[in-house]
This record gives sequence, C-alpha cells and structure tokens, in this order.
Amino acid sequence: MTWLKPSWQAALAFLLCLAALALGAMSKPEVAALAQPTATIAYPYMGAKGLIIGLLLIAALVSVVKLTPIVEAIVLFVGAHAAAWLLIKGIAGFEGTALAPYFLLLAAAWLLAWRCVTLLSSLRPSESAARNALRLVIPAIFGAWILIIWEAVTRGAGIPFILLPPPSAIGARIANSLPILGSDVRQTIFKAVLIGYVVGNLAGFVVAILADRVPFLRRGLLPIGNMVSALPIIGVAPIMVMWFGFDWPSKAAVVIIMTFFPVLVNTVAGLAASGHMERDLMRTYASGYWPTLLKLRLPAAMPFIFNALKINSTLALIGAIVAEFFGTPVVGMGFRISTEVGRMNIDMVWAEIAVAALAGSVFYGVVALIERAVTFWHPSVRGG
Amino acid sequence: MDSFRSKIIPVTTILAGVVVLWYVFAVILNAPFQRDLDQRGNETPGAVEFIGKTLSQPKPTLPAPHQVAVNFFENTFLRSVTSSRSLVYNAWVTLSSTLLGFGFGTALGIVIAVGIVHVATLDRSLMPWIIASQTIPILAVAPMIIVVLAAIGITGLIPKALISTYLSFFPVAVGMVKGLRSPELMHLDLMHTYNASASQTFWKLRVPASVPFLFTSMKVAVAASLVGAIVGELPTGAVAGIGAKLLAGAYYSQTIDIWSALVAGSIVAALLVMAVGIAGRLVDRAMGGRPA
Amino acid sequence: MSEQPPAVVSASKLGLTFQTNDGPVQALSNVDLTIGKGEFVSFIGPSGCGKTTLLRVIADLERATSGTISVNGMTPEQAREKRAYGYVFQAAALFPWRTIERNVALPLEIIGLSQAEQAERIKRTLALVNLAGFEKKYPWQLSGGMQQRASIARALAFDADLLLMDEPFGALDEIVRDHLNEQLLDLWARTNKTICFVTHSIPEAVYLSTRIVVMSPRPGRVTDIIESTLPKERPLDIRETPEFLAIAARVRDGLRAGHSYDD
Amino acid sequence: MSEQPPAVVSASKLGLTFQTNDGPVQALSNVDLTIGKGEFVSFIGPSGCGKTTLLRVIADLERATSGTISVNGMTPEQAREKRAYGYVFQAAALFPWRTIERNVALPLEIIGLSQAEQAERIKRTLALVNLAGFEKKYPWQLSGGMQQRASIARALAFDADLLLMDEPFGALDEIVRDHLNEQLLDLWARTNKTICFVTHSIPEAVYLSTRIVVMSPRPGRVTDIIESTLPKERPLDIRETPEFLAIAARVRDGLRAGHSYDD
Amino acid sequence: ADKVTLQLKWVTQAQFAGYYVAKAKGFYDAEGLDVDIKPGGPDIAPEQVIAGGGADVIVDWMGGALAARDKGVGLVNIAQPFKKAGMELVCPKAGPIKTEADFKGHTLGVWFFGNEYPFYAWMNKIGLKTDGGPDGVTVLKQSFDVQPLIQKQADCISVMTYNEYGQVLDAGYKPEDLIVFNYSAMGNDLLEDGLYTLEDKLKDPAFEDKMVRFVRASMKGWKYATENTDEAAEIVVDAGGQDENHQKFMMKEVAKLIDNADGKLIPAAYERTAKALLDQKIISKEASGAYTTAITDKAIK
Ligand SMILES: Nc1ncnc2c1ncn2[C@@H]1O[C@H](COP(=O)(O)OP(=O)(O)OP(=O)(O)O)[C@@H](O)[C@H]1O
Ligand SMILES: Nc1ncnc2c1ncn2[C@@H]1O[C@H](COP(=O)(O)OP(=O)(O)OP(=O)(O)O)[C@@H](O)[C@H]1O
Ligand SMILES: Cc1ncc(C[n+]2csc(CCO)c2C)c(N)n1
Ligand SMILES: [Mg+2]
Ligand SMILES: [Mg+2]
Repeated sequence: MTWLKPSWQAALAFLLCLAALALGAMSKPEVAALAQPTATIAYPYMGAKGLIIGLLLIAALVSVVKLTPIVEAIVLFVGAHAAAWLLIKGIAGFEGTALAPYFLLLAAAWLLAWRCVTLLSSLRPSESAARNALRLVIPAIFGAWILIIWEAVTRGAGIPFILLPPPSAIGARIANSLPILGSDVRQTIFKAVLIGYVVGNLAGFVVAILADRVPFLRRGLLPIGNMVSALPIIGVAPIMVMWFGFDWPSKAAVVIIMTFFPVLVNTVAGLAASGHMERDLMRTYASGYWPTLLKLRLPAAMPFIFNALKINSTLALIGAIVAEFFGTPVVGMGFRISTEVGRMNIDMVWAEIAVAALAGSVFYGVVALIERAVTFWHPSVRGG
Repeated sequence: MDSFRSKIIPVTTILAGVVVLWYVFAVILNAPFQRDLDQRGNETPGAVEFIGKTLSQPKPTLPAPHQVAVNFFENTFLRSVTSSRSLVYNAWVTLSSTLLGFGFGTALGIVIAVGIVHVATLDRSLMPWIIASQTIPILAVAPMIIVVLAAIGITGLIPKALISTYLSFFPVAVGMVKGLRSPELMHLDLMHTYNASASQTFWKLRVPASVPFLFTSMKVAVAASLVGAIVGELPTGAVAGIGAKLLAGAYYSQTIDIWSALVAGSIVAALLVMAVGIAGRLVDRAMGGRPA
Repeated sequence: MSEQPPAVVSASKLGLTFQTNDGPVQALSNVDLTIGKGEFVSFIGPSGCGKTTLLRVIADLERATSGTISVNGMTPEQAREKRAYGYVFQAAALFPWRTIERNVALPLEIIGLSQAEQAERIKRTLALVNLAGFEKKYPWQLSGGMQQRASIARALAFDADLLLMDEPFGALDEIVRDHLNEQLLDLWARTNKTICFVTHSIPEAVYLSTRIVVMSPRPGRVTDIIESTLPKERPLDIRETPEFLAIAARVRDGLRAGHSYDD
Repeated sequence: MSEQPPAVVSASKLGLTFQTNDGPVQALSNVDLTIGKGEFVSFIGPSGCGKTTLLRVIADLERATSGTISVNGMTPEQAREKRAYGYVFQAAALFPWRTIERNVALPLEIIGLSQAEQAERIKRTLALVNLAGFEKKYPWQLSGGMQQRASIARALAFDADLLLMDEPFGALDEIVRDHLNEQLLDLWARTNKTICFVTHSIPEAVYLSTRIVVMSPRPGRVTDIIESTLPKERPLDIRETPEFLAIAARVRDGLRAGHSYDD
Repeated sequence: ADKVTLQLKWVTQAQFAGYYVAKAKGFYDAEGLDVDIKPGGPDIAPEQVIAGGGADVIVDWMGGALAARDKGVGLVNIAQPFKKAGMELVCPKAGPIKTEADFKGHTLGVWFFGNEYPFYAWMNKIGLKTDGGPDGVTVLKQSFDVQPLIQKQADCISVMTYNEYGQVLDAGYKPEDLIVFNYSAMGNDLLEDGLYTLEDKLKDPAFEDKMVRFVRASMKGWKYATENTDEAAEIVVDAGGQDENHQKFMMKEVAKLIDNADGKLIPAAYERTAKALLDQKIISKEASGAYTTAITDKAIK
C-alpha cells in the first residue's frame, strides 16, 4: 500500500511540461526579445509562463496522490482549465507566433482534462441528481476541449481566418447575428426539415408495410426502393426545384427522398426480428395480419425503426441544407452557408454549422428519449 | 436463382407502372414550355403532335423515359469504357471511391461503436459530438476538406472516399451500438460466469448478436457512401464520375444527361444494396439462421 | 349431445420429417390417434420423441409430411382459423414489452372482448395461477415458474374448447403443481373441454388423464395407449390407491420399453 | 485436506431487494448458509421464492443489498474471476448461431483449451446427456428437453469445482432424469465437486443431496435445512427405503409450512 | 521547370481557354514553367484554396478577392485578362419587365457565392430594396441553369454573355424575344476574371519572376485563343470541357471581353469595384494595395 497511484496522463503531462521548460521561448517575439536583451520587445507570457507550467505540474502531481476522486477531479479541472485560459489569453495580439512549448503545454493541459473526464466517468454516485449532473458535465468537458484546442491552435499557429476561424469569433458572430440565424432556422428546420422528416419516414414505413403485406409488391418494390436509396442530392435537388419551386417544398421533397430509404430498410429488417415462438403464439390465436403486426411485429421492430429515425434526424438536416445550395429564396441555412463562403465570411458559415449541430443534436436527443421510452424492454436499454 | 426468377415479373410490372406515370408527368411538366415555344413560333400543333413534341424536347423539364433510355444506352454500350463520356467509366470512378469510403466508414463506425459500448468515458462524451458532426452539411465542408487535404499532399481517390466515410460511418455506428448491446441478458450472464474477457464476450456473443443490425446498417451506409462519393466529386473539379456527369448536365441544362446519370447512380445503388443484402443472407445462413 | 362423441382430433398414419442441414430427421411416424370430445389425453415419452411436434401438427404450426389429420372434422388450418384451441408452449413466450396483465390480455384483445370482460378474465385467471399482485410486473421481473404460470393464465383466459398444453407445469414446485392439477381437473369437469397435455411426470399423467398416450423416440411412434379406469371425481389422495399405482406402473413399463437407454 | 472442510459458500444475513416500476420486491431476506467443500446441497421451495436469485448472488450475477457472502473465502466477484463455478441456467441459454457442439465448446474456447482437448470433452459430455448424433444441429432443431441437456453438457464440460444448477432436469422425462441423477451423483462422488442444485422434485432433492435447503417465499427465507442421513453410495432403489421416505416427508412438511396456499 | 499551380474559379470551359491554350501550345514550357491547372466547381472558393496553400495563383472576380483581402488573405491582382464584364440580366419580352422602372415588385434571379455583388450594387444605385417587399424586388438564388426563366419562376435571370445566354437561345428564345440589361453597357460592371496571388509570396523576387513569365505566357495563350476561337474551344474540350458546340460559342463570346490580351488592369474599373463593395459593406475598410501593375508591365512590353 502506498499513497501514490499511477496515471499515464499525469506522467505524460509532467514530461510535456518539462520538455516545454527545456525548450524555452514560447513565441517568436520572445526569441527576438531574448536575442536583443536591450531592446524593449513586447512578447506573450512575460509573467504568466511560470504560472502556467506551475499550475500544470501541481495538478499533475496532485492527481497521482491517492485522494478521493472528487477532490482529484476538481484539482485537475481547475489546473487544466486555468492553464488553458492563460495560454489562450496570452497569445492574444501575437497570433501565429507560437512555438513548440506553447503546443506542448496545451497538450499537457488536455491530458489532465482527459484524466479528469476518465475519473468523472468512473464515478457511480447514488443520488440521481448527481448522476444527471455527470451525464451533462462529461460531454460538456469533452466538448469544451474540442473548442479550447481549436481556439488555441488556430490562434497559436495563425491559421488564416478564411480557412478556419477560431470558436471565439464564431461565438461572437452567433451572438450578433441572432435575427438572421433565427429566420434561417425557421425556413430550413421548421419548414423543410420537419415536414420532410415526417413525410419521408411515414413514406418509408408505409412502403415497408405494403411490401410486407403484399408479396408481389415485396418482390417488386424492394429492389426499386433500393434504387431510390442513392438518388444523389445534387442530382435530385435541381429537379425538385424544377418541380416544386424555389421555396421550402422542394427542400422538403429532397429530405423525403433522403429519409425514405433508411426507414424502409430498417422497417423491413425489424419486421423479421420477432421470435418464432411468439409468431406461433399469434398463429394459435388465428390472429390476422394486422393484429399480429400491431401487437407483435411492430413492437419487436421498434429497435430497428428507431435506428432509422435517429439516422434520419441528422440526414434530414444535411439534406435540407445541401438542397438549398441549388436555388432558394434568399433565406435559409444552406443559402447562408453557400453565400457567406463566397463572401469569405467563414465565421458566419461556422455559426450556421454550429446552429445546425445544436439543432441536430437536440433533434437526435428527442428521438433517442422517445426510443428509450418505447423500447424500454429491449436489452440494449435495460442494460447490457 | 429461383428467387431471382420470382422477382422478374413483379419488378417489371412495377417498373412498367413507373414508366407509364413518368410519361404522363413528362407531358404535363413539359407542356408549358412547349406552349410558349409554339406561341413564339406562331405554331398551332394538334394534340398528338403537341404531345410528341413535349416528349422530344432537347432540354425537357422532365425527359421522357425513351429519351433517357436512348441516352443511357448510347453512353453505356456505344462508347469505349475508357472514354470520359462513357457511363460505365464514370460509374466505375464513382464506385471505386464509394467502395473505399464504405470500407473506411464501416470500419470506423464499428470501431466507434465498440468504443462506445466498452468504454464508459466514450459512451458519455463521444456520442453527442458524433451526432453534432453529422449535422455539419458535407457540401459546405467538403471543399474545405479537399483544400486542407490537398495542402498536405493528399489528392485523388482518398479525399472523395473520406467524404463517403464521413457519411457512411454514422449509420453503422448507430446501428452497431444498438446491435452490440442487443444480446440477451441471460447470454451475457453466461459469459460472465465464464469470466470471459471483454474481447471474448465481444467476438463470441456481441458480434454474432449484432449481425442483423450490422447488415441493415450497412445497407444504409453503402447508399450513403455512394451519395458521399458523388458529392465529393464536385469540389475536386468534377472531372469524372457520376457526380461530374450530373454537374455537367445541370450546368448546361442537359436534363437528359442528368437523368441518365441518375439512372446509372440508382442502378449502382441498387446493386450495392443488394450485394450487401446477399452478403447478409449468406452470413445468416452460415450462422444457422432459421428460415422464417 | 350424441351418444358417440364426435372426434376432436383424429390422425391416421401421421408422419413428419424435418429436413435439416445434415440430413432428414423423422420426428413422427405412423401415428394413429383419435381424441373424442371431453377427453383428457396426456402424452408422455422420452425427451425428443416428438410430443411437441405432434401438438404442433394438431395446432397447424407444423405441416405433417405424410398421413392425414383432422381437428373438429376440419383441417388443422381451418380449425386454427376458427380459434378452436388454446396452446401453452413449452417456454413461456411472454412479450417483454407487455406487463403480465397485458400479456394475458393479448388473446382477448385479438378476439375483441370488451374491456370489462377482459379485466374480469385477467383477474380470474391470474388468481387461479396464484399471480395476483404481479399484474403490473414485466416478464423479466418474474421467476421462471411465475412466467410459466403467466403463460398458463394466458391460455386459460383464451377459453377455447380444445386446450393443447406442452409441459405446462414443468417448472413448478410440487405444491403449486398439485394445486394447478386440481384446478385444471375442476375446469375440465365443469366445462367439458378437450385437453391434450404433455408431461414428463407419470403421476401427473395418471392423475389427470382419461387416456395416456405413451410415445417412443426416433422416429416418434405411439407405443401404448392406456385408458384410465379412475373415476372422474379425483381427490388428490387417489394417488395412493392401488388402482392408481397399477396404471402408473403400466405407464412406466411402456416408457421403459420404448426408451433407448438399456440400463 | 484439513479435517474441517473449508466453506465453499458462506452467507450471513444475506438480503436482496429488487427495485421495480411499482415498488421494491424483496427476493431474499436474512439468509444464513454455509456450504462445505464436497457437499451436495439442494434448494427447494415454491415458485418465486428466491432460489434462482440466491444462486445468482453466489455466482456474482446479482449483488446482495444487505448481509455478506463469500465464495471459496473470496468475494463472489473474485471467485467468478477465478472461474470457480459452472452454472446451468433455468432456461437453456444456447447461442442460436452455434451448433450444439460449438455451444458446448464455448466455455472451453474461453478458457483456452486445445482443439483436441475440446473435442474430447465435447464428445464425452454430449454422450453423457445422450445427445450423441446431434452435434451438428442448431438449438432450434432440438426439442426443449434436448436443449436443456445441451446446456447441462456445456456446464459439465467446463468442469469447475463448484456447480450451480438451476432446475437442470425440469424438462426431462423420468427415465432420462434418473439416468442423469445417477451420472451426476457418480461425477460428484468421483470428483469431490461441490454442487448447489435447485429442484422442484422432492424425491430428486432427497436422492441427490447431503443437505436440503427449504425456502419460503416473499421475502425468500430459509425455513429449514435438512441433513440427509442416506449413505454416499445411493442406488436408485434407495428411493423406496423408509429412511428416504422419512426425509422426503420432512421436506414436504417444510415446504407446506412455508407455502402460501392454505388448502 | 518551375512549378505553378493555377486554381480556376469554375469547371473547365472556354471561359479559361487562354490558360489551356498556353499549356497545350507550349507557351508555358517556353517560359520554363510547368503549370498545373486545377478546375474549380460549385462552391469551391479559390480564395480558400490559395490561403490553404493549394495554389500559387488563382482566377477570381475582384469582388471575391477584395472580400478575402478584407479578411486578411493578402490577395493581389497581378493581371486582368477580362476587360469587360460578361454578366447581364435577361428578361423575356413577353414578361412584365421592359425597363429598370418595371423591376418593382418582381422576382429577379441572381447567382450568389460572391457573384451577387454587381447585382446588389446596381439595385443600390437605382434605389430598390431587395427584401422582397412590395416596393422592392424579390431575389432568388439561382442555380446553374436557365430553368427559372423557362419555368417562369423568375421574371428575369442572371446570365453570362458567353454561357447561359447561349442556353437561353438554345431553349428557343430569339434575341428579339429578350430584354437584356448588360452590366458593362450600363457602366455597372465589376471586374471579373483576373489573376491573383498572395502579396507575401510576391515579395520574393524569384516568385515574382515566375509570375511575370506565367502572365506573359497566359496572355499569349489568350491572344491565340481570341484569334483561333474554334481551335481554342477544341483544346478546352480535350482538357475536359463539355459540349463542343457550346464551348465554341463561349469562346467567341469570351473573346469579346478580352480586348487586346495585354492583361493590364484599368484603375478606374478597380476604383468602381472597390467603391461598390465598400458601399454594400462587403468590405469593411477601403481597399489598398490590392493590385499591382508591376507584373504586367514587365510581362508585356
Ligand atoms: N430482475 C428482477 N426484477 C424484479 N424482480 C425480480 C427480478 N428477478 C426476480 N425477481 C423477483 O424475485 C422473486 C424471486 O425470484 P427467483 O427467480 O429467485 O425465484 P425462484 O425461486 O427461482 O422461482 P422459480 O422456481 O419460479 O424459478 C420473485 O418474486 C421475482 O418476481
Ligand atoms: N425445427 C426442427 N428442425 C429439425 N428438427 C426438429 C425441429 N423441431 C424438432 N426437431 C426434432 O424432432 C424431434 C422431436 O422433437 P420434439 O420437440 O417434438 O420433442 P419432444 O417430444 O417435445 O421432446 P421434449 O420432451 O424434450 O420437449 C427431435 O429429435 C428434434 O431434434
Ligand atoms: C453557385 C454558382 N452558381 C452559378 C454560378 C454561375 N457561373 C458559372 S461560371 C460563372 C462566371 C464565373 O466564373 C458564373 C457566375 C456560379 N459561379 N456559382
Ligand atoms: Mg417438447
Ligand atoms: Mg428460478
């Protein structure tokens, strides 16, 4: 028994800090300043370098000491995030001048955050409030680090704004373009996506049932259904614009075509998923086609059908957005994206993408919640 | 083969129905333009002649099936398969990046699913971000991906295949997470009593149990992968492939070309999906699947 | 009612061969059997001899490959479509997405009973199998024996004139089993149902049946049919009478004769 | 070996409560039990009394919510990780995508036996349960009893020192059951395994066991533990001896006392 | 030979014939250059490609280049082969629009992706709102083809003289059936196809010399193309251009925009372009240093 416990993340973070110390200067101006000690050259991290490295080293050290996981997680959380904050704040005004130690320290902070997430996900609190909090905190830290690394790297390495703007710029853009984003969301999501999603899923479902009910259609419709599967949006979108006009109905039509196939395939597979004995049971009741479908085969098919609904929740969004590249009124998320790329307002493009990602995640989350409620009996939900 | 023969009649009947409907719509959709044209030319054709004209416009709104068929036939059988105008050649270009992307995508999807099922950290943190990633419109980021990859010297098949990968891994990941979690609890308990390692439980129980989910997801994924390959052809200069044909057709309003490229794409899709289906049935049979 | 009760099940030269990946398996061969209305017939025989298969043929879940069979004078298919029988499977076959009471309600919904009638039958049959209080539980929250009892309740609630029961009491303890045996006899006596009952327990078969069909394995044949001479009224302690034991001995001999073990 | 055989299973004040949608269900309460090495302990009790749950706690498939339990002096988890026991589930739990012989091979693959050793064990155990000739069949091609026997073969092939068997012979006819009872006793005598055995058959429990644990339902409690005075050598006809019948009667009384039926 | 990568703004077509001719005729080889011509596509932004290091020089419209410059990508115009703009708005005579005064309340098709600036500058100039209200015009984002006109989804659509205008004619319209608003003719034109490179790289004399040679050979290509339009169109088709007849039409029309093939930028046109962009807040500050005549001065003597 010792009071130490090993953690490869902490050890590696420790090494990275030492390497950063050994390499010295954090940025090009600092090199210049060191080369000409007499001149007064401003450079980043004049005072903060020691603080950053110190924070990281302390957090790394504390995390190998046997503590309660909560305390350790808090220390890691504070250390990693404070260091990251100092790093990003320090580079302001010196974008594109960062040298290796900057990235090493960033990596060290990230490793500690990783260790923190690992710790948190191994916690099994008994109160449900704490469990729910963890459910949110873990993906939040993970996501925050995607943003932190993105911000630090784009700024540190000076990646051109029109290739990839830092998240802070995107955030600022979102904050002051809310009305535009709102009207785009209304046009694309509340009209095209939702209507297309509902109709497309229903269509796929109905065709699957038809094919199941009528053997003639099964043999005829399924191969043709397969052909619809890859009607590529770029081919179909212009045609839909021709047929249904410029406004959202043509986009909804594209969404219908895109969402049709996953539901078709999954419903067909799901309808084959009920057990033999259960089907025999229904036969003994001389249960007709529809009662058997309703009471046995559809419930058993639900895990498959929900897979399709989940896949479609993101597919519908992609479809509607991409369809807007091919002729629209001057509103909509796809319209905005393609227009603002042309105007080199890449931050606006990413703002729309961020909104799309958020909307898609909410959409998916809602579908997943309904799935849990409907297929509560399936082993994948009951635990396994 | 027997099942093949039993399919011929239904498929042809339904196709015939589709073709008839198609003709009707072709007349309806092409009529306004024809009327305009006749008006400007001061012509007053009879009904039959008018319908004939709507079905033989060079750039119709909806080409008639025979126009597409002729174009498809010419571009498929009358051109050398190495010609850039041959549909066979273009389909092959698209197919190769589809298959590569599908391979990557399936592998990536499975790896992600395995990670999510086995590693609590990933289960909690990764899934929301994968979902978010899927809502990023590919056509918007595809050019950036291509630019970035070109900057680090990757060009040719791989960038297109990566876009296919991006679209196809998600259905596989979603399906496999479900599939790998679908073994019955008693079977998991059984493996537990043997103190089977995670990898043994994975290979001997989770994988076989996930097979129906895997093949269903792969059908969706292979279709998505084809869409990705076609989309990926645009920002790479659209030099060859079904996507390039679609784009060229769209750019010059050659609707007949568009439709014959669409038909080619659909046939490729149907073949791919059926191939996955057949593979699924073979695997099912090898696993002692009970006839329904 | 006529003097000669009409045959409910009548099979002649019945045979069934399964085609499997490594060759055909003959599960039934040359089965001749007539079951009259109101009879209680038990099937007993070694594991794998074809009892389940025979029941499944009667129920039109399997098609015989030779011979003929009629149920209520019709083909099994017509009889099934007329909802001529209730079936208790060897495994419980409960739907995991339905609570116990909804599982019992399943056949009642299908035949379209009123809500009130459904509720009444559910309550009655669940009480009968001693599962009152477990109405709202899901199948995976019950023990093996409780699941089996729920499946019995489901078949009883269906209330068909012919009951096909495949080892319904296999997973039950002696006391519950005795209780259900009594209940079943009571039900049978009251309602004049015809019951085909697969069991592995010789005392159970003798206690319940008017006739006992002894089968032997591979290919499943009927080796003996034993008419019970016991009265219709059967208290539990009839099982200690010499008459009972004599019949049991005869069944045991029939079984042993057909069995493949030589020890 | 020491004079006092070390406890293989030792439970004290064991309790387990399931949380369900409509309130907690107490499946085990205050179970005190010690099982020594080489014992053959039967568990008997009404359906739903917690026999399966107790076995699952021993096997580390369920975590007790109160009290303590150790297996071979370790926690159940450590014991499981040492592959201390083989388990026969109440249902067969065969993998539908594996043939019978591959199903039996499953645990052998997991512990990493050589192909030859696997083949030998498969052949031996399948013959033991009289399934020779069915190696290449898939589970759905077997009868209920044959599936159960395949699952017994799988557990026996695993060859652990502690065997946990949950109604392994429930779906078998008397003769196969007698045969397997003898085989099991023989195996037990030969190998000095410890066996925990759930059954609903009083004669089976008395015939096999060195000790019989009688349980009563809701919440599952141990109401009686009966030491068998029968010799270790037990021919089948020992079941007609007065000594045997006396023990059986005592078990029956214990069962009846704990039972919820009042009839 | 020195390697040069040229990123086009659109797919291979006669709009870029000068470069394909220069390559096919060996003009680049003669200058010791090995030029890789990368076709563009819908929504591929040449500005992004060059910023990402994927090209040395790009073909771009001035509007896009200035917008990128405003965002910190130091694009500089080194040559301006297209002197006049090819963009115009066409309306069927049978429709409601005869003059600028008729626009109010109607639907006009416009390309976006950086091609919308001339249109908005024009509307700005004649004081029409573009928000779809009754006293403004409704704007449609137009796709690649002329369907909106044929289908009457828009009252007027944008065309390039050398491309979509031909398609309108192909569709059965005769020039006398159409009302045309040509941006150059109205004096509303913004500079179209020019060659742009990064100013940082241009500071390197070796690179500058390479660009001088590149521009010299390219303009030689343009000169040859304008003089031999059919041959140039065939070269384009060989390089992957679609539809030979259409390319021949396009080459003839493009030739009208080239004018003298000296690639020299006209500062007045530049000023007008820059001002229009600033007025519309496409760029946030006055553009400066966005072009240099040094290259063309050295290339074409
Ligand atoms: N997963 C579960 N969730 C909730 N309750 C459960 C669960 N498993 C078992 N129970 C309850 O625990 C009690 C004991 O069940 P157990 O399976 O141990 O009974 P058993 O003695 O094995 O009965 P049987 O002889 O019928 O198999 C039962 O009342 C059952 O309803
Ligand atoms: N679907 C099937 N395919 C192939 N063979 C089968 C099938 N079903 C049953 N059999 C075979 O038919 C024979 C009889 O099986 P059946 O289920 O009728 O036995 P049983 O008498 O009910 O036995 P048990 O008492 O064990 O349930 C067995 O040898 C079995 O292997
Ligand atoms: C999305 C989009 N749609 C249409 C065009 C039309 N277009 C084709 S070529 C050309 C001239 C510039 O090269 C123009 C304006 C475009 N560029 N981008
Ligand atoms: Mg059976
Ligand atoms: Mg049990």
